[in-house]
Amino acid sequence: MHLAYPAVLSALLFCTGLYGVLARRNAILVLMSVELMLNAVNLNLVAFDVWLAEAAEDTLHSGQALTLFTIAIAAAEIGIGLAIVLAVYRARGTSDVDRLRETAERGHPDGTGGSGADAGDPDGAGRNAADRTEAAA
Amino acid sequence: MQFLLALIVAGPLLGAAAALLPAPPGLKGKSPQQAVLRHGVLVTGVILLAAIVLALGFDHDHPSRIQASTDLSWIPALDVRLHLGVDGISLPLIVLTALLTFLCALHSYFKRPEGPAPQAFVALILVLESGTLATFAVLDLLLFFLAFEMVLIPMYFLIARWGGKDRGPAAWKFILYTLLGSVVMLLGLLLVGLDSGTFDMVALASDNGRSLSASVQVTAALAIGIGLAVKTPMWPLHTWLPDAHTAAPTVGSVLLAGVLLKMGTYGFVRVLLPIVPDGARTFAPYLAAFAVVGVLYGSLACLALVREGAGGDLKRLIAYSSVGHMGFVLLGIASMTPTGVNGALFANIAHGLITGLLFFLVGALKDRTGSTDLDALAKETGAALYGRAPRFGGLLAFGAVASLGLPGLAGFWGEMLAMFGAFDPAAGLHRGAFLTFTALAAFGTLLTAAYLLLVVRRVCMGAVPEKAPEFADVQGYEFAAWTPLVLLTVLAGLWPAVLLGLTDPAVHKLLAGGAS
Amino acid sequence: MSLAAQSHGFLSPTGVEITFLLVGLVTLGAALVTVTTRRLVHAALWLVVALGGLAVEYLLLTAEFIAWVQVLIYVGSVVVLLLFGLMLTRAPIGPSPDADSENRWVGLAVALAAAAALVWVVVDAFRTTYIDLDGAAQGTTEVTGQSLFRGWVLPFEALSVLLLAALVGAIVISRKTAEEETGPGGTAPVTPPRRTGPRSTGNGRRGITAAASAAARSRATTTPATAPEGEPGPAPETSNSQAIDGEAPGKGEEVPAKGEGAAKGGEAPGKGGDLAAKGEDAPAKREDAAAKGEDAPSKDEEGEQR
Amino acid sequence: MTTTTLAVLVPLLPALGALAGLLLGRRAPGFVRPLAVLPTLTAGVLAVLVAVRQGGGAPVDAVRELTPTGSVPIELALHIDGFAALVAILVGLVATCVQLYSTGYLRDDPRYPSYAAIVSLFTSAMLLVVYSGDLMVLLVGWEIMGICSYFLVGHYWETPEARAASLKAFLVTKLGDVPFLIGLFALATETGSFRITRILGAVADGGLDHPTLIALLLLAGVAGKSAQFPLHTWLPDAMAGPTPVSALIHAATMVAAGVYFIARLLPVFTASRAALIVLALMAAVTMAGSALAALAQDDIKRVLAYSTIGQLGYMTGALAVGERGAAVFHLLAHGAFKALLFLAAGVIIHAAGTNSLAAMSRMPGLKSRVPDAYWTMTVALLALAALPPFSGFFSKEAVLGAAEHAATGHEGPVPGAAGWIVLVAGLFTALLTAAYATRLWLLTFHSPLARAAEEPGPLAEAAAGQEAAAEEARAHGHGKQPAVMNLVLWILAIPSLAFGLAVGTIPDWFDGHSLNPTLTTSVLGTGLALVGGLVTYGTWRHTTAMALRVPLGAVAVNRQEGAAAVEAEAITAHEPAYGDIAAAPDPADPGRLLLGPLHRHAVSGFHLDAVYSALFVRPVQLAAKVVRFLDREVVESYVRAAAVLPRWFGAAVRRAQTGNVQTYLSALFAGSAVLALAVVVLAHLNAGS
Repeated sequence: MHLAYPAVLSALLFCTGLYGVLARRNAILVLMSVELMLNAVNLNLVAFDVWLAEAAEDTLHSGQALTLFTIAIAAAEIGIGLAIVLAVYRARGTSDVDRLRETAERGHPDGTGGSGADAGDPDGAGRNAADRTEAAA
Repeated sequence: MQFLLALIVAGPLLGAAAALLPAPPGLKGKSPQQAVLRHGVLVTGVILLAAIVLALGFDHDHPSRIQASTDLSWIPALDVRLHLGVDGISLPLIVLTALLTFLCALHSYFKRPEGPAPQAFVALILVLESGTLATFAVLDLLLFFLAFEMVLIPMYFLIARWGGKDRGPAAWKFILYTLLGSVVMLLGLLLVGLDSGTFDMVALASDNGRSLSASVQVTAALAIGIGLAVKTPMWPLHTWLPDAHTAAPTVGSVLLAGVLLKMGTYGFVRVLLPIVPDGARTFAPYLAAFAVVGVLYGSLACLALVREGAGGDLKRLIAYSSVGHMGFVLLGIASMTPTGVNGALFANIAHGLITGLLFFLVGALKDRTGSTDLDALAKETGAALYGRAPRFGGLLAFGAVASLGLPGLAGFWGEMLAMFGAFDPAAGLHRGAFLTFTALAAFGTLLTAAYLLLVVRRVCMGAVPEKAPEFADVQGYEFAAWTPLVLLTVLAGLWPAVLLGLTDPAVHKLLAGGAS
Repeated sequence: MSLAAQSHGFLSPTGVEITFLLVGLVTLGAALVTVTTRRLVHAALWLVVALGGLAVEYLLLTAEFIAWVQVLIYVGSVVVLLLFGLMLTRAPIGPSPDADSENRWVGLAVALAAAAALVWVVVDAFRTTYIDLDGAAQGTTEVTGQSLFRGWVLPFEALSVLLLAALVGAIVISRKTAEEETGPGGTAPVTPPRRTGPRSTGNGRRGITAAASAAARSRATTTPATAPEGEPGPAPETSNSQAIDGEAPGKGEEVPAKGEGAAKGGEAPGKGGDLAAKGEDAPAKREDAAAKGEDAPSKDEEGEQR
Repeated sequence: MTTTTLAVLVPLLPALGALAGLLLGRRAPGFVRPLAVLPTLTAGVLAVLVAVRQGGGAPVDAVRELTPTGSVPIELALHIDGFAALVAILVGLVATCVQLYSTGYLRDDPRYPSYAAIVSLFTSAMLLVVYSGDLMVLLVGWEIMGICSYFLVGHYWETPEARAASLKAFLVTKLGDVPFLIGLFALATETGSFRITRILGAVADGGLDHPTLIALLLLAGVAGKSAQFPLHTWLPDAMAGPTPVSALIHAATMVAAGVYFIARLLPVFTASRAALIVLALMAAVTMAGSALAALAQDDIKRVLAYSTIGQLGYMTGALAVGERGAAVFHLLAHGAFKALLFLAAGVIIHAAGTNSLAAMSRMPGLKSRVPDAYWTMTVALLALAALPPFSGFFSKEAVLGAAEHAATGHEGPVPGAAGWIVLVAGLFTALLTAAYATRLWLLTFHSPLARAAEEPGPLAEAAAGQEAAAEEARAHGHGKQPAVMNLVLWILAIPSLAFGLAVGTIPDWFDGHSLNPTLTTSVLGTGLALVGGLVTYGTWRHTTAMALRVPLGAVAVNRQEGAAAVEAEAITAHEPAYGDIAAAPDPADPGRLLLGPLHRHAVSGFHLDAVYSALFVRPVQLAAKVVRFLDREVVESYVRAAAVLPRWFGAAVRRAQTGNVQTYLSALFAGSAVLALAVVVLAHLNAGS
């Protein structure tokens, strides 16, 4: 069998998963997409392992071993992931990724007020901006 | 001699450290402040003495040879060497620095600087002195940069903590502006050092840029030139100077104008001209153009400040006059002729002496009347200092006349030779352009004369009001601090060979690439 | 390059390749639908199809053991867990309009770019390589078993430890934290006045966490039928308690913080009950308790402290 | 003592005197007067000795290098030829007279020590200019004279006129010195040295590449210093200084320095015909313009100032026709009688309490009050008007003779046109000079009131009242001039009278051309002078009657004070009393009638001041405003922008932190995709190439 098929398939699957991760709103859907990506990798591993096992007489089957590894870890990961999603859900009442914005910059004290600072002295403006951010935090 | 130069450079640092320690039991003096100020005077006095002995011990027959040199390896990896040495160009500057710092210490001993702890004040001045002396004594590019930078920190604190109105922003702008310039210069220095393999100025100077390709020379010249131009200050990069001077304390102003500006021009002569001559030659016309603009710009700015009702500040005016005088120095350097460079070096020393004196006088004026605002000082007809304090008026008139470049005083020879150099520039430079520059610079001397005499008219002349507030004439200690400057100005004016005899052979050697 | 490679031209695919391609297409289609469908539960189900397709692919690649493991673990437990997750977070059953965030176009662009790059590289690299499937089956359980126990024993032991850690972690995240029993700095007795006053977000959040753990515990209590002693809490939740915000109107008189869920009034008495509940959950080993959303004490506590 | 050491002592002594005066000024007032007079006196005597030793023979030369400059070295050189020797004597004589006069004039002025020191410094600077053989050292002396004139004109710094005049004097001369310096550079670059001997040598054999340019540049400096046509406006205003200063600086020495300089470097000027034409034109315009202006002035010193400008015009005219002997001869003669005129004017101002001719013409008996001043002034005015027996006649005729000689085409390098211009302007000015000299004499000494006192009528009482006041004032010792001032007047009267007789021996010191007056020009000159005088006398007799009807004039009240204080008050009083610093609305003034419509323009020096302020002053002030704006707004704004820009960038980048994890991930993957792609492409390229 032509090695390109599994390779291409895994690439496409991986990118579909990637799209899912980047585009989906619900955290669980994101987890599903992550699963897809992991599976794509597994497919690649298996394909290469089978190819190498015969091409390079490699008896170690590291590819398949790593696939098993990945599957196990994926299971653990999905467990923990869902636990976290639930906790986040309970804490925030929502599990939509783009509504969880705690890490955003608190307003833009410098962005809006900054440029209007007195033009007289660069130092003065710099100092005012610094005071304002402390005040805001 | 070797040890002497090392003492001159390192001495102030040790003094600064000692200044921070509490006074030893024996030398308590009236109060800790008084003790530390006396310590300052002592250390700077010793350094001045050492400088004078160095000058006397200097072999005046061969000023172009590097004398009293110490050459220790410091960073073998980068081939950076602790290479100190002095020749006809740097000796006068070293003596000038030592003298000015001693006079400042003397002045602040009697007139305590108002501001936080004098210990810090003395320590900063000594570090400043060590930095400037090192800049003039060092013969290694990286060391030169190190010393060049070392000076900024103490000056920043001098302005920021002992300065006058809105000193914070002024100090801030001073240090950021100069640092930016120096960073660019560092790139240039590194380019030269790494490209040519060595950082040693003497080797590079005698090699006269033969081992550096043209493009490297041009870029290096531009980078180093910008860094030095900020410090000089050259015309468009000068806006930090008036603010720094207006806010600096008297001692800070004297040292800033008297010594720090010279480091920029000394850098041009010692680093730029000999090491990257082709680069310098490509930028010479632009440098000359900016210099001449600086001359006219500075004097016109002063004319604007001195006008009735312009609310001009005297210290700001003298700062702009420094921009003008430095314009002449740069013109001399840009001409790349021995005459021009001699004129530049002479004008350096002269400007140091005269502007130092002027800043001392304005400082004293500020101490007596509380403000250096011209309109407040000269009500309608003028402050009539001739009448209220004849000696003070006389000295101010002398300072103004010396500053406008009266022949027979130090100011004239520098400017005249710079213009003479520019009149007949080095080969390869556009003669027509330099002729116009000379003419404009000569017209600049007229504008300089105009605003300085207007200052004399508004401050020294005028009807003596009956109930004028009491204006103390020159005190004893002020005389002590100022007479050396006056005497040296007259001496250098009447006998220019005392400086030109030293610099001329050295300049010939530098420009000819170590050949002669 | 094995002899077989020469004989196979790219254009004359063998039977295996055809089936592989077909199943590949199915898997890819399922994956695409998973990622784009609006109905969340359907997405999960399509995921099952995709994973199943992959299992078949493994079989085609003679990786037999892995195929079964795939089916067993992935299709069996992982997707089920996902469904549970959907259920627990009360995801809307019907088509939810905003399944895709406004970041979708950027995501699409990045995904396509990545796909293009990967495919181009992979195809360019392995244009002439072929897998010789006719030889001894590489992926049978016996071969895999031998290689596992010969070369990979230690990693798999480590894997089991990891699974245990994951297990404990999941449980810890979902149960109420020990620290909550004692209340913030031993002010438990003073709790009533605080209730009515305007809560600073910090307390409010602790209030919620405590309530969340109460709810979880109440849920946990549903299956083993041991009522949480000392739970005077007015926890009227039924076994499959609706979304926490459902209770808010009944109990919490404070205004629920925007998007922070109901800062329930009940939290105070709930606090009273913490002590009792603390001891009971540690030993409880539930086969699927790992999935319950228990707040990991350390992570959440710090969150509150900040 | 060799001639060189003598020659070195001549400029050195006054300088040391000045230094000592400045230092001891406050501590030992007793020493100040001798310290002022003695060094200048000894310098004068030594100058005479040097002149006798040199005796018109080979020039005394001595050289010592002052400093290397990198290209053309500057040397302390002495080059004393006949001209230098005689001019030095003139300087010595006039300086000593002025110092003596000042001891009386500024007797109780607190600032006398610094005044005397600066006058000594000035004298040493002038002597340095006269003796110096190196142009750079000459420039040093040249500019020190300028700054001394600035300080001395600003002596009465309480008065606004003095403050303005001192600044104007220095700036206008400095304006002239700017091209002068560039001219020196050009000369030095072409001839390779600053030394006069070498320059003259170079001009003689190789000649200059562009002599016209150099000549014109040097001419600008000379015009500034010797107050010639374009740059003469500062001299009339410089009369705000004390009279001895005007006598020394603005009559005999400083203004003569320019003429002397051209005489020293005449070959450079004669090398270019264009330069000579320009010089001749400048001389002609100066002569005519200043004579007209002198006729209209009301202030006695401004009349003399304009007269000085006119006489200097004569000297430059002589140089324009290539005859430096006549120029220096006229310089010497003029130096003597003009100094006398100024010093006498000082005495008169002190006695009359005013410097306005209109006021003096209404003051009878002035003649009898200061008889010495009257007689010496009469001698000097006759010399000024160039009437035969007096020194003025011989020197002016020498100039006119030279002009006529050149006009008739005999002089080689000198263009005939220059000769004609100088001759015509010279004759016309001779007429006008006689006119304003007579006007001055009549208005000062011959008041109509004195005559009216004899006839009865209302005027009689007014005249008698005036007479009585004068009598009573003289009674209690007022107006009694210190003896030393009168002595000085008589000392200076001698050369004004007798110097003409030396016309025979003078050429030995000069180039040897005979300076005897030629018949035609002397007849023409003297005739015109007589006509001028008689016409003015006629108009005066006609207009003087009006003086009785129109009372005018303000007089300084406390004339008991020292002459300097009276003069300061007179100067400040002139503008408020008469409305204009220069003119007075006096119908009885013959000049008003003679000039007619020209009077209004002549008074203000043909509005040159207005032209200069429009051409130079206002544009510079405007430029200053522009620079002030430029500095605050443009250059500063770049610095501020350098500060604001990074902050804006910061704000922009800050905005990217939306908090949406997915956007971060997308960015992350996009970046890694690009990187991967880049690596692959590069690998591909490298592999490929």
